[in-house]
Amino acid sequence: MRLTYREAVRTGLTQALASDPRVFLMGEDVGRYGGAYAASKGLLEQFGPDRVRDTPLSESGFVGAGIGAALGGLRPIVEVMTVNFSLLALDQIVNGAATLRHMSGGQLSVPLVIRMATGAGRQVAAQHSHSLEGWYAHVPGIKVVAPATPHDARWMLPAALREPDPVVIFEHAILYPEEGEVGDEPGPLPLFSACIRRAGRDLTLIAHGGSVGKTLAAAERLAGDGIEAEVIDLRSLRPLDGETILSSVRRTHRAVLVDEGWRSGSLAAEVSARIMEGAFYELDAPVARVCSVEVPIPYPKHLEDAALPDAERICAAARDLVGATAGARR
Amino acid sequence: MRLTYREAVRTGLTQALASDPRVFLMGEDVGRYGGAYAASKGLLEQFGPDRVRDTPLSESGFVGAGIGAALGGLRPIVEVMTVNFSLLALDQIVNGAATLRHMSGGQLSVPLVIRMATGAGRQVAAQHSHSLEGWYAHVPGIKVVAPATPHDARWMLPAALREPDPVVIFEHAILYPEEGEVGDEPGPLPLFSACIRRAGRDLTLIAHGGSVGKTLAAAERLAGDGIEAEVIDLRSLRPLDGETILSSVRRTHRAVLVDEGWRSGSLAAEVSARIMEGAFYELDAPVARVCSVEVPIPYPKHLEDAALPDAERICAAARDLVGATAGARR
Amino acid sequence: MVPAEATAAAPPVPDQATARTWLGQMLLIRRFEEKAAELYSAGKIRGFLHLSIGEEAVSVGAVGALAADDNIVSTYREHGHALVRGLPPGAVMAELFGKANGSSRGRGGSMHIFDAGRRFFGGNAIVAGGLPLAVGLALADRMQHRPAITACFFGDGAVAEGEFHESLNLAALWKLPVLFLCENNYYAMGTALARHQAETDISRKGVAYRIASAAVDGMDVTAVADAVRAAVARIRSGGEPFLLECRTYRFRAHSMYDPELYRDRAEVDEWKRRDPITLFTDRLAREGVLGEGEIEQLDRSAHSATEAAVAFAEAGGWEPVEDLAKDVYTEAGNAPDVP
Amino acid sequence: MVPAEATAAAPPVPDQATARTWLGQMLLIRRFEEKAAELYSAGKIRGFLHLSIGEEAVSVGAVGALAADDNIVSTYREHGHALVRGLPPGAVMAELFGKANGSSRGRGGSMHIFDAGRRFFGGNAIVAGGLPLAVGLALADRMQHRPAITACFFGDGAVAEGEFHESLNLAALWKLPVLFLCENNYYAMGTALARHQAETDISRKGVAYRIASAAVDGMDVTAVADAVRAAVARIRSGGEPFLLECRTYRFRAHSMYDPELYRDRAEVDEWKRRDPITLFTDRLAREGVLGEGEIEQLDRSAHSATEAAVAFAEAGGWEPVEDLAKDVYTEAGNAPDVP
Ligand SMILES: Cc1ncc(C[n+]2csc(CCOP(=O)(O)OP(=O)(O)O)c2C)c(N)n1
Ligand SMILES: Cc1ncc(C[n+]2csc(CCOP(=O)(O)OP(=O)(O)O)c2C)c(N)n1
Ligand SMILES: [Mg+2]
Ligand SMILES: [Mg+2]
Repeated sequence: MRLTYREAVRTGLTQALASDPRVFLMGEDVGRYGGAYAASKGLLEQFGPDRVRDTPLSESGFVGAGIGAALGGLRPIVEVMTVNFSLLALDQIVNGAATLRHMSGGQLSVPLVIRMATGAGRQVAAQHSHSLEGWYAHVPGIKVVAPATPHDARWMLPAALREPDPVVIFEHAILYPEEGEVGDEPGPLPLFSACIRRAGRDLTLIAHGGSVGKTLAAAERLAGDGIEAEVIDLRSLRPLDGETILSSVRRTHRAVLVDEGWRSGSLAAEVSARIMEGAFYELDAPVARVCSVEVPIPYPKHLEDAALPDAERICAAARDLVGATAGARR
Repeated sequence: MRLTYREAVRTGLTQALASDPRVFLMGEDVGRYGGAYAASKGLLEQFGPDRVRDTPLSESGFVGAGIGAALGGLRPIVEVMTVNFSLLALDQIVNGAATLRHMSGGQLSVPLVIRMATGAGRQVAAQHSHSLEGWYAHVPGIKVVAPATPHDARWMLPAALREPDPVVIFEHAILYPEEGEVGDEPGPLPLFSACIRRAGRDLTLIAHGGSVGKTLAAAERLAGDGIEAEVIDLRSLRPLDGETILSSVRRTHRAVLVDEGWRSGSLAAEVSARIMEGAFYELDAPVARVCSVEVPIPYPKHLEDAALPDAERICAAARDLVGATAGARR
Repeated sequence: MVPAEATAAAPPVPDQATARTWLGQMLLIRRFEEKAAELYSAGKIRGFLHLSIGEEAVSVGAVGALAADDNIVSTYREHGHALVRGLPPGAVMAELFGKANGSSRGRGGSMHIFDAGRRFFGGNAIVAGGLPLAVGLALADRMQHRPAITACFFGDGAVAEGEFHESLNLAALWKLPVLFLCENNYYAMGTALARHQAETDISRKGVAYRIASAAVDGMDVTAVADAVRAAVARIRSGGEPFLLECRTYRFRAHSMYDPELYRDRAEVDEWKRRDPITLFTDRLAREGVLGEGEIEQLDRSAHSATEAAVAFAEAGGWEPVEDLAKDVYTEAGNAPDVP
Repeated sequence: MVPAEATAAAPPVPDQATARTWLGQMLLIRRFEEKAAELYSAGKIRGFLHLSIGEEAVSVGAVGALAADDNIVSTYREHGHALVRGLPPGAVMAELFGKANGSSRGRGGSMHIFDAGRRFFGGNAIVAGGLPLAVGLALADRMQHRPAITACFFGDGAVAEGEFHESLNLAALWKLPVLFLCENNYYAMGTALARHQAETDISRKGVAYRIASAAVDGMDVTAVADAVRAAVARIRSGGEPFLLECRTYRFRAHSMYDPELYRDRAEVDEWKRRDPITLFTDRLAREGVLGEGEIEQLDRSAHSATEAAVAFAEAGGWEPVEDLAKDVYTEAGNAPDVP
């Protein structure tokens, strides 16, 4: 079935609400407004205001309430409208959701799903364009996934709801209108694994979420030059699927990491360090990163475009790598 | 002059308040209580309650007020008692302090200094033991430093106050009672540069803040085994002093990074990625990381110790690296 | 929710000069924003665009009652505040276009209009994010013995955020000259006041901080001007903050994409009968302050100022891509002077 | 700041059995914590240790008035709450030691006492961090049609945090059965109430959320018990939250390192004259409810329960280092059952 990413999220939400009475959705404007990205449109009418619960603008309050509701036996899906506003809820997530199990000696679990839109690319300027998935991926006690396709947007949610621990789902805002094939079944891929979206032998491109599309586009272009790039979609940011990453790099001997986060301290830095640690002796060239320029994301299109990774910068990095080291296997 | 780190911070604060009427200190319990770590003891009596201002427990509110006061022409030093509570103020820092200059087209500057204690090692458990310097170091628009010695604790503050932009100073809580030599002058080292605390030729150990002491201790032990480690104290976490890091690694060909942050997504990951990018061809072995185990930091000493980097783990990583690759220059 | 009743008898109609200023400003905001909406559809303006159409009396009444040295802290719905503050319409429109001749060199867009010289401290896209800044600006004035006050605008939705609570407590505790000015338009995006506030009378919330407060009919520019003038006088003399709730209504969508599923057409129409511009022109005409011709003339001026603003924006260039990373940090020698 | 006046006539003295329970519990907390302080000096307990000595009447009066199914959300100053809730003193003391037989297997220490079975949801070291959790727990009860209420303890200092504001609004807006129970001991660490709150009457803050509220003499266990019983009955019948301020005083340091520069010895002494244990024993003796011998016997029991707790803690082993990373995530098959 072909669905937009938005419809896929909605389908996932609908099925989750329909199949488990413990599940409910809450967040700013998820109900009457239909969701800031229209992902929950129609759900209020279908499931009522208790289970599709509009909240006041109180990010710390309602995320914490989600934690409490999970402790109380429910399976909350808390929507934080965007990652930008999640900064206001970080204390509850980092000091609460992530610590409660360990700190209570294993007595409590927090089966909470937090969804939020992330990323730039829509000219909404510095305060609305963050990509902070890497921060969340730093925190033990939570798990983090980033569906890059409608299929994953549909099926990662029920899988996350089956987890006994907090799972954060990042939906890149540019993806909502994108269309793709959505299977009737989740398929064989576990929730916390990466996948190869395109096979290739010359180098490995690694991306997640909103960057996967650009990266695949770059791979197509590179193919035109005779460079066959493998493209990995990380899917899970915590835990990272080191196995899939390392075995690809061991085959291709080169990697370019694509990440919309600011370069310094990006998730890509972690992936680079993992490759350093796990495949150093297999590398023909240093792992390269294509990240966002380290500026508050500006409003005008030409400046925003210049700040974000794009297919051209990815291709350039890939060509540099392959060109500089063609046949350089040591 | 020999001072404890605590006294050095206090000396810096005293001199700053005495020499510039625009400077004031605010935060929870900085006044009557004397500072949670006694770093500001006596300042209220000396400078009065306007300039040594106790705040309510309102981290977002008073950090934001610090930004506003900086816009209004003052030079606030805002103390957030610990990095753990700074999660409540992150929105103001990331969306406010860090963006205002760029987003206003260069009209505004935010000459604000934020100090906070960081780190674990005092058995204060999961919610009070974070090391999130790496997060702050990710954010363009702010600068981040971490004094590791009383001298730096004394002199980084006035240098930070001279900056026209927000500077975050991380003081590792275990350092306050540590004694060291404090010069009468700041010395030649610029605020945003790393420094070599111990010269060595066999490998480079890189640390910051509370980890520098352990790392130097490890270097002494290694010297006993005939391994001469160079020890770099990063001092500045944003910007990172890539020059000092890379030139050392180019000489020693091996590096171990020590970082009290959780391993995945640590600041050490960024340093590893920088070495990958800047010194790959000079490396004899993969850069190794000694970070905190990825758990909420537990209360009991034996578990906390097991979770944090220590000299033994640093030595083990160093020996692995040197042993595995002795004379391996390619 | 139904239109706010005037909470007191409407104040006397202003003199002719003032009437002209107020009406001219309200018309400028209206025409400017109508044009912006058009230009959004034409793709000249992108991202988020929040119009204050319907709420003009608040911008005009409030900003007009401030002194030039007073600070303003605003929200993403700030075109009206900026225009009344005296930012050139061209610079504001150019900012909406993202042009280098915009008030923030185009970097901020509609949500981030700044003018340091006019003490207009933004434009903030984080709901309630400006309140702590306002506290700090007022603290700086207080500590430097300046007589200025700080006016801080925010919506009803912002009242639910922790920053509202922390900021009001700080300002009251430290006796800071802040005017907390709530533009209650009865909705936070699609969430009606009664669905986000347990106590819907926002002005009552001052009690929790011993902050004096009032509510005013935000559709009546004379009432707003009066209330703000009184509040400002009180703040200046007593040195303590004040909470003023202006009850108003947004006639347009929250932003540009908004199917408005959350409110009835009838409710909007009801409020439109209290359109602040119509209310004021009717009264001016009725009480003979301004004639129909003069009113039409003011409207023509608003239109032509808007056209000129558009022309200015169109003529502007783009910030060079090479300057992308400029002003992330302050370049040496470019630090702001001590005020 | 001077000792709180009883806000109403003291309630009648309880029957003998209740008197014995209350006094026994207050004495247990007192002796337990005195011992903990000693053990801290001896190095058996480390990190932060916050004592509630002086505030026992609140723990006993409040927790005693709850049903077993009611949830409790507490703070880092929670030994009293935990003991009255029925956690075995040994498990609590072992937790303070960091031993594997502690209530959180020693992982949390003094600030993180949990007991899922007794619906004791911690122990939170983030000031005001527990309030949103309490809202969620109450929401879960409400949505699952359970009659339980959630009692949420917090200090006067927590009132300044945004989380206080957001949580009270949410609970009131959604009509959730939460008892917000402020232990106002007049200081947030070293910051006196009047230096952190513009409105020092915390019970008045309910107005901002239409939450009914009251203040009670927190040194009088009968008054606390009465007030909490009334509040709980009201919450259970009306289904809406309640804010209860208990005015009390901390006799000891904030934590273990605290030179107490911020208050006078005389003020502390003044409050100690209203020691909740003395007040209650005097009254019981005066009104002939318990004889001196019985009171002494209760104190001996408290001492011996404390000694037994210490012995239990001493006998406990350490969590193996290999288990460091256990329970960061829930092991498969170890997920909690749906309640
Ligand atoms: C902290 C935060 N949360 C959520 C949003 C998304 N958002 C933007 S405007 C808005 C509604 C705000 O309502 P109100 O304060 O009443 O202002 P109005 O738009 O009505 O002028 C929301 C939810 C945001 N920008 N910031
Ligand atoms: C968010 C946060 N900020 C600061 C602290 C440090 N701190 C711990 S207790 C405390 C005082 C809290 O006072 P109050 O709420 O009155 O509780 P009390 O200690 O008096 O019982 C402070 C500032 C903290 N733990 N959490
Ligand atoms: Mg509104
Ligand atoms: Mg207190």
